Amino acid sequence: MMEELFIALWVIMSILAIAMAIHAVLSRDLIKATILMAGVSLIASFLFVLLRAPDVAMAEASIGSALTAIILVLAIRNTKRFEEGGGEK
Amino acid sequence: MMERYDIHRSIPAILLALLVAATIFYAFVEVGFGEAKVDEEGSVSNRFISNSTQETGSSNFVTAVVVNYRGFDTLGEVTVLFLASAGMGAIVSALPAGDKRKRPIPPSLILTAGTRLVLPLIILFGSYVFVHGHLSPGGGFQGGVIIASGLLLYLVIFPEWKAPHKALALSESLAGLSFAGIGIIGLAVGGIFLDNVISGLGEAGMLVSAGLIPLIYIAIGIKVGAEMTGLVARMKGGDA
Amino acid sequence: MVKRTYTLLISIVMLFIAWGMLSSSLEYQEWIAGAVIALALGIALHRLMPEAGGGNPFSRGLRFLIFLIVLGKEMVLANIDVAYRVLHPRMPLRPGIVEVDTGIKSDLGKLFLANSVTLTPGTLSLDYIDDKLYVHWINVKGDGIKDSIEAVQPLRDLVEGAFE
Amino acid sequence: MIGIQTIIGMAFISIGLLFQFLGALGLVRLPDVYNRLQAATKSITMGAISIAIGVGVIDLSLLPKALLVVIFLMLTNPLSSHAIARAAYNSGVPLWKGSVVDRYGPALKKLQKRRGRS
Repeated sequence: MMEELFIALWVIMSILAIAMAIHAVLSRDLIKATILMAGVSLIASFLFVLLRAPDVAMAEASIGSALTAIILVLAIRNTKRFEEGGGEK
Repeated sequence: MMERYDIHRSIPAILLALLVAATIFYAFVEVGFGEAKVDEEGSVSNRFISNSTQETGSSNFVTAVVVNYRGFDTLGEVTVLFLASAGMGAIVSALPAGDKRKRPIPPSLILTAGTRLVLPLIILFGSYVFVHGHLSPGGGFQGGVIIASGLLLYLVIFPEWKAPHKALALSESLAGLSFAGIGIIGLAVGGIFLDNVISGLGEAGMLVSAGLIPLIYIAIGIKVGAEMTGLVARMKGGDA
Repeated sequence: MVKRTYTLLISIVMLFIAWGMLSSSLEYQEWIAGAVIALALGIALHRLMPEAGGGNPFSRGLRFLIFLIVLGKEMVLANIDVAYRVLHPRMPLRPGIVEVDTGIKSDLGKLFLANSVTLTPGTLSLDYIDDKLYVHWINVKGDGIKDSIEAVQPLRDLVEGAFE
Repeated sequence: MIGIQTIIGMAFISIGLLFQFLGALGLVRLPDVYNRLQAATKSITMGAISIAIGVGVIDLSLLPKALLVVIFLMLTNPLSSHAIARAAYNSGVPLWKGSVVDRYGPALKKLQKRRGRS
């Protein structure tokens, strides 16, 4: 019973992470992409906890979803928010 | 309402991602994550798991591997981090100052007071993580990054704050020096660089145990915290 | 000067208690390490902490405890309120942003008042401008100008007692 | 045999999950950003606190850490929702059309005028 729950949680989280990653790649709004990427990091750290690697999970949570996101946002603030090219927007 | 995707432009990115995913899957399908492989006689991980507590005194054997068995690698990692931070500082400080057109809205009193109240707690948690590196999950890198994220919060809330770059550089250098110094003490006393010369001190599971490992992790924590803070402060610009 | 020393002591004690809760052990080594770190961080960062008011620390602590208990009760009520509003088919809403002259002076008091306003039923603190708190209120009473003090009423006096 | 401790802890966790669900429902149903934030903040803070206490009750050695998590959540969750609401107002997200009164807009305009002059 516990095993199935574990696997179901695992699969749901993985699908969520993949969906967020695809959205981040496709999105034109770079701030949105950054936030989605931070979310992917958060899910990844959760999966690391499930895999019993708490050390890696702590590093992933703080680096992936705090530091990297802020560095990217600072970089975007100094450049442009929307990707160029294409017709619309 | 919905953002319209431009699929054609993203096809190379998607193909690349699929290729990488396929490669990773192909490479790791044999590994079998989550399976216990400790029953194999003579495997390296088996040896680490069964002997590391007696040999190093550290209850967390990830820490034993990172700081003791592979301590020299860790010195290399710290050096790489230092080089990355220094290189980025050099590039960013050579750039012209950004335009100040987009002035952010000043934070409200609730945010500033809350940050001032929460920041010491975050720094305390970071220090807890790196002081307890040999007992519980985490360690110098994680603790340092937690401290850096707390200071980052401060930097976001108080944009006019000038990061004390001199003090950061000083603490970073001192921490790096003490890491190398501990290594040299090991070389002088035990004949091996980073030899854990006082590993017998204290019993495993207590705070004072595992010899030099906590000291090394404290040094790494301070170093990583200072480096990351300096990196983000330079990235933000201002006095870079 | 006296106030600064007081803040320093309070912050050291607070950090030390936080360390004790984090380590949750009774080993004397933990406590010594915690004391050293709390002392160092307190001395380094006490200039940063919002100043606490003066007065008798014990009665203040007692009032803070009462504040916490009432806050817990209000939080449960707030959740029942949210459940009612969300599950009701027509969603009884009468939202608006009102202006409240709270009369609280210290930074710490303002912070705790704003936080507890957010957690009590039907209100969300938006901003402080010129010592007036702006509150988004989900069920405005009257025209929202005369009765606006009611939005912060259950906890304002307790906050004043504990932090002013 | 499940002990009384586990049952109490599980009850706390279930209540927390219920509150979280209601918060998510409110996030979908309510009309504008501010109302949604109201529901989301209260329910999610309470739900997370309840879950933390439940975990602490099931394993008593985790209780002090769980209480620290509770304190931290109560300090930071209202702060973040306040920041989101304020940022939303300042970047021009309108109130719901059924709103009764808005005293913040005029005050903000006055403040900006004063800032612009000084």
